[in-house]
Amino acid sequence: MDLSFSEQDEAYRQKLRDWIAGNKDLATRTMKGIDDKGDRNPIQAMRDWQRHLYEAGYVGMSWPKAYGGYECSLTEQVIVNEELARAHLPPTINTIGLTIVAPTLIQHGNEDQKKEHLKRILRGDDIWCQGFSEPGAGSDLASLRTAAVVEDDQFVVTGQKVWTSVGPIADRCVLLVRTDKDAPKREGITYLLVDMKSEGITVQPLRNAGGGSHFSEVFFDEVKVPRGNMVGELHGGWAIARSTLDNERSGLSGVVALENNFKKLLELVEAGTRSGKPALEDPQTLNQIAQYWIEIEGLRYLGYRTLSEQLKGQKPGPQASVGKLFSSKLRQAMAKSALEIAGPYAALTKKSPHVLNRGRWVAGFFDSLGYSIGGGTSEIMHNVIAERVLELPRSVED
Amino acid sequence: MDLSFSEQDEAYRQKLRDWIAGNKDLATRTMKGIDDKGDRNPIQAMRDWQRHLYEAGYVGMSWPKAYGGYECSLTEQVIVNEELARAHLPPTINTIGLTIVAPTLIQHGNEDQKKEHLKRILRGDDIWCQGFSEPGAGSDLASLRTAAVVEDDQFVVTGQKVWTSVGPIADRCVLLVRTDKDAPKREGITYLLVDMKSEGITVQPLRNAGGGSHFSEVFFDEVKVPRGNMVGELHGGWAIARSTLDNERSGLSGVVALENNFKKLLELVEAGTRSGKPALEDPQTLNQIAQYWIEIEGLRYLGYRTLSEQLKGQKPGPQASVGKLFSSKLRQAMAKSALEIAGPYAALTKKSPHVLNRGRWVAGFFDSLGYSIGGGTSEIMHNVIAERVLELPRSVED
Amino acid sequence: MEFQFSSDQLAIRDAVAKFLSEEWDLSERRRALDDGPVKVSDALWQQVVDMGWIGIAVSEDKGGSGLELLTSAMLVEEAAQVLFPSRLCSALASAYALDQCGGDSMPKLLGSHMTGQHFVSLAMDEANGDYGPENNSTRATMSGDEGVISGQKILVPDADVADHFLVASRLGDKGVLIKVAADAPGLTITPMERIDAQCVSELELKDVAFSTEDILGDADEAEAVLQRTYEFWTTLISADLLGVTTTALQMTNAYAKERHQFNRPIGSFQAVSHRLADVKMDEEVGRSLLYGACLALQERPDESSPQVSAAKAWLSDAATRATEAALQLHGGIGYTWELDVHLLLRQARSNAVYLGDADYHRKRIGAYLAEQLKSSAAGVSN
Amino acid sequence: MEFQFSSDQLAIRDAVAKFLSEEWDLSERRRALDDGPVKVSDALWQQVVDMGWIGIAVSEDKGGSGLELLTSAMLVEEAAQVLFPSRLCSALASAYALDQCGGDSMPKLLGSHMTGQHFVSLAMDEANGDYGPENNSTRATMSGDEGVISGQKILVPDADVADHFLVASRLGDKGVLIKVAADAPGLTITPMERIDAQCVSELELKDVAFSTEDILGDADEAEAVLQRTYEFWTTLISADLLGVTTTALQMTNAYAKERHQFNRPIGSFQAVSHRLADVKMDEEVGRSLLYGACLALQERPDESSPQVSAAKAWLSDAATRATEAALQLHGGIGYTWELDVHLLLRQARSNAVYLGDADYHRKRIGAYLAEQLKSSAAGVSN
Repeated sequence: MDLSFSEQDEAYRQKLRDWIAGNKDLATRTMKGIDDKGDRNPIQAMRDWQRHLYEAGYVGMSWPKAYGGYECSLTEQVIVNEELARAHLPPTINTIGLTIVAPTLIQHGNEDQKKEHLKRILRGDDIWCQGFSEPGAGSDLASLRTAAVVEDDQFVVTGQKVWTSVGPIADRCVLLVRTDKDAPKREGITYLLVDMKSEGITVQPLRNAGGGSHFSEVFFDEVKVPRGNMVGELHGGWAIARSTLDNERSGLSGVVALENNFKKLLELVEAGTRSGKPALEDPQTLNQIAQYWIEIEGLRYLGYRTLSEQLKGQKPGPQASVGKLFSSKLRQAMAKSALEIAGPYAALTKKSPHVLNRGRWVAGFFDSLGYSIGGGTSEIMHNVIAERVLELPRSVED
Repeated sequence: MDLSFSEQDEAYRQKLRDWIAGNKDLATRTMKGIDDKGDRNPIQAMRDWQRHLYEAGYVGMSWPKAYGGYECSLTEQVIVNEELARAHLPPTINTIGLTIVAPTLIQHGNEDQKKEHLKRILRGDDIWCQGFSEPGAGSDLASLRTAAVVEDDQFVVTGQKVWTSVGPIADRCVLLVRTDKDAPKREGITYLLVDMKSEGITVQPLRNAGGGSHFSEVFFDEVKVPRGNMVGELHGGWAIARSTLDNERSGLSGVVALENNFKKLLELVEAGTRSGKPALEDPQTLNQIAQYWIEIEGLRYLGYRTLSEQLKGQKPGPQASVGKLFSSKLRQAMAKSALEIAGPYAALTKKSPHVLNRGRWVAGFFDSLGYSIGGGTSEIMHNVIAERVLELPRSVED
Repeated sequence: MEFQFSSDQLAIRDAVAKFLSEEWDLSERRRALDDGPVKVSDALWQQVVDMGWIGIAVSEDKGGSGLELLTSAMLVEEAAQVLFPSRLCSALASAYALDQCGGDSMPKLLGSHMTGQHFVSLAMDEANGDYGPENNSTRATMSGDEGVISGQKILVPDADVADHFLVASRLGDKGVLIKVAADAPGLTITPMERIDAQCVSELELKDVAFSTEDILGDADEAEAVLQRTYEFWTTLISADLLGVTTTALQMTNAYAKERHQFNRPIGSFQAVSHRLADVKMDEEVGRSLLYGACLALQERPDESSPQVSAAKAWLSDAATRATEAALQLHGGIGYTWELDVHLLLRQARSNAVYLGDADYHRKRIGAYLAEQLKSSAAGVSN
Repeated sequence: MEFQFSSDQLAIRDAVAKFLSEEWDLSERRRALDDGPVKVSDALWQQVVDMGWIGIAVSEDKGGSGLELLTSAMLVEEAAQVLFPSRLCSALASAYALDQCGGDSMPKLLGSHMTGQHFVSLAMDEANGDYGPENNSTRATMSGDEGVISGQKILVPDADVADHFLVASRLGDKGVLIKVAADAPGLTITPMERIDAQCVSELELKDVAFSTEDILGDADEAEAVLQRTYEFWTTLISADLLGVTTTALQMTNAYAKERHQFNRPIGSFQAVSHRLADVKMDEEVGRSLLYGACLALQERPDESSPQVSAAKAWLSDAATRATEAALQLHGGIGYTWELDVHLLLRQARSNAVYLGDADYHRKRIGAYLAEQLKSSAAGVSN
């Protein structure tokens, strides 16, 4: 057993750290929304940031060189994930393009589609959004009803999608549509690539429970999509979408995020009081904090185990749902503890002059509640573990 | 709102207390297993005890006078339940006869059956056991397979029952048998009264996880039961059994038992240590103890609410399952806390010279685990609350 | 024996529910999250006053209806079910405090508070890292019949409409409530924004003057008046938490019957139905504890702390669980701004840490149990 | 990077599993509950010894196999899956302790311990109301090269076969392990009956004599030897808890597929399947933490406490939850004597409070985190 990195890997890490150190100003400028031209244009600034990261070799690391990737080792990818998360750098804006669209195109797209889109995804030239969920089709995704009629050499799409991140700024969209109403629900779905500038598309921001608008609703009114934008076969979209849903990551970068969260919580404990005494002297608080530390350690080592398997060439299985389920629970518990420690100040908004840490904890609490819903509810994750890991009979029939 | 008892009720309570005080010797003798004749015969001693209680007016309180009951008010019944539980008197041995068989006969029996059995149940002359559960029919009770064939004027019963309390000492048994294999499962069940001395009955003690043998298995091999021992109609037994399952009590005597348990736990806390300090100074322990106190208070007031409704003539509904589910959880939590406070001694058997309180806590722990299984598992209780209180659609189809 | 609502109470409850459903729109709370604290319009408040709600527990000789305290809790629970603002709670709590005072000025103030001419609010919570009046650090000092108060109070409700505050302060070795005018020199009021959009403020008191007659209760009663008022107000907050719990359960239960996924109503999945059954259990136990607290307050107000704390601790947890379950079981739609679930959650979380969180109230019970043990009392309760 | 079993380790694991399934019948444990502590027969123990299990982690120059500590944990986990007695744990732990000693006599004792001629056990837990060697109150005093130990140890394993005990004692301001012969004058051994029928005893030491060379480790190493041995033994107990968790999950999972109620396998009800999913999560996290503890022990034994405590705290809770879920989900049949579920539960509960319960180990981590904060270390871990 060995968690150490090779000398070569450590050298790679050092090079990356040097790059990060050398680009602090760029990162700061990006976070202020200043783009390469020096204009205040937050979206463009984020596109520029992704392009710089890509050009430095830190985006598309696992992709084939033929499509602009770097074919790096898995260890190098882990190093990059860890270091970027630790350094609190701006994220890549085109997350959906990078983690959902590109792997799908690499696996299922035709040569034209790969050539047209992959490089642009890497460089942040096109920002992608995802049109899967619908108001009536949440956990039961396959019951979606947005319909596409085939007319000559194009699809005509009408319907509504919801929970679409980056909707208002997206250039393109991966869309699931129903092309055969009479087939069993999984056999009448087609996977399309849609230009968001097409006529008939309306994007409406969707406010969430915390008051933010990270998501949007997207309405399609007889939107025309060329037949060449279909991925895979007609009516064959479900299996393609499913393969992307399975495309889970080792989760180690998620652990770094939790660790950063935990550090903030520790600072709160250090400064806070319980029962009129320093919270750090309260056995109950310490017990709880220790439990979170344990759970983050557990997730980290779980990540290492998954990574070890991947290094041996095994595909990460549905075990990844264990990490998803566990970390959303942990995230919620930590957010709640923070509010408890904040005491009577716990219930203030970020607009209040008295709020702690500029509302980070309240915002974090509302965010944490979304983690057990988005990307598969905790109930669905339980089903996945039960059915696909434990191989229990299905509790949900279609 | 008023929890006080009327003067008349308080006088009744005083009379009862006087009776208890005047019968301390009798209670002690009973607990030592000495019967009325002065012989050591624990079973007979318990029968005698029940008869004395009955003759004093404290058994069969709600029953019609025509069948030997006293037709007392509900408040008087509550007073008796509370006082008997507080005084740690021996229980009535014929619990199943009193709480399951008699209410069934009063509601569904014919006049002959009532005359033959009710008075004997009250006096403890006949001890009854219950033959409902089977190895293959636990939560799904209606799938039972013990079969009875009708031959002339009798049933011939063959099959096996399990989880039968007081099996080895019972005189009679209420038995559910399948009389029609082809009917839907709830429509082919018949309710019989069986003499346990009948030929073909074998009773085998069943050891539980804690090592005790409170239960037994009962085997029926072509046991002949006269047709006159059928309650209600042929194939009509399920509804009869179901009505008894619903016959829940207000649960206030259960609260007294939990309170007694809690007092013992407090004594343990008073004597115990956590982290090398008196457990009473450990905030975590106090927090937990406070929570149990809260929950017992909650159950007690819940009991008062149910009682108030009953006093107004409303039937206690499936809400009683709330009490069952809640108290089994509480019982388990308290047993676990006791073990935690017992620290390294927590894992010793009652045979060990070092065990705390003569093994009460370990035994209590194993007992507590049975509470969420026996009399309807907690899973079934959740179903009952969901389906019958919240009126949600059924999760279990037959 | 009667441990439930009387038929009179049920009639009041139905009337209250009907009135609120007609006159109050809970989506007002959503708007207030953007546009500042939620308010009851003057006209609506006058209706509330005219119906006699504020004096419902005030003794009859002081112009109230003299109904038992359970009725007040029932009122608050109904109001919370539709997220009517907390102003009702503070109005009832300050009426309760004033009702315990003799003399001339307090009954007079109570009278005008009940008719809506004045509004009296209360200031108890502090930012000193602990809860409860016994831990207050606001200090009053006196010389002769005159004195000054200094300190800081937080989460003081309804400063937008209050012309007086009853301020919990230490005076010598006692805790007391002292009446302070909203425009008193030395008093600074700063709004705080609570996540449920209720109007709460910080009061900064710098040598704010008062005289003997501003202290609620006679010398030998003043500490009890503070403590009882704290217990009563806390119980009303518990009632508020119960109301929120009830609505969360009802909303989610209805949704679970109606929403279909995988060709079945989601309420037929045990992951949903069993969690709702747990919420139902939480609610039933919470309701029972609330009635217990009301009864204790009614019958032995100075020994009611354990029952009051039991209700507050349980309902703080229960309302949090119920509203989180509501959000989770509604799935994506429950996480939207437009659905009312987050409004319930915001109120539950705000009140869960108001006037003592669950841990504080369990600590009070723990201290009570330890005390019981020390005095080697045989009985745990009763 | 490799954070899982190597192919060599997998081969060992399979061989161990095969051997145990052929040679050990876990229902022996049920019999022992009635007839006294469970024993490994001399013949079977000799086989275990002959396969080299005891020296698996002992350095090669002392006659062991020198395999990494994870291998020992793997061995214990496999043994626990079939409820093989704890004797394997104590044998491995005392071998680990002896392996760290130079000189002449300890390596010699280690040699005969590894070949089965002698059996060395360990005595750590005490009845003083707290856990951990730092809280031990057994005292050793010396004058010159000779000394005496007095104190009381509880839950000492395998006194039926041990001819020596390594006794954790305070010597001056240090904690040390001191070797004591089972027949030493002043030592009284009383059996204790544990609910899982394992052989444990109380040791009463009254001025039991020892000399310098009975102390494990040189003067500057002795305290570290005690602490490391405690960490290692604790980790083995964690491995035992993991094995029990795994078996409980496997048994219940199999039953949930096979048992039908309401015309469906019970595993298709979410009340069953989601609880099993939680147990699976518990197990996966526990396994990860155990590997982390092994790695920490291997690479930095004197700084391994946080990782060791993380595994023990988590697995104490996880094994309890897993075995209770097993009992509940098996329903009535799970509550019978004849089913193995209660045997697993008994072992889980026994080991959950052995060498520190979950709260004690979280307390250690809490102290570590507070220390980290004090030394204003920027990094939380790594």
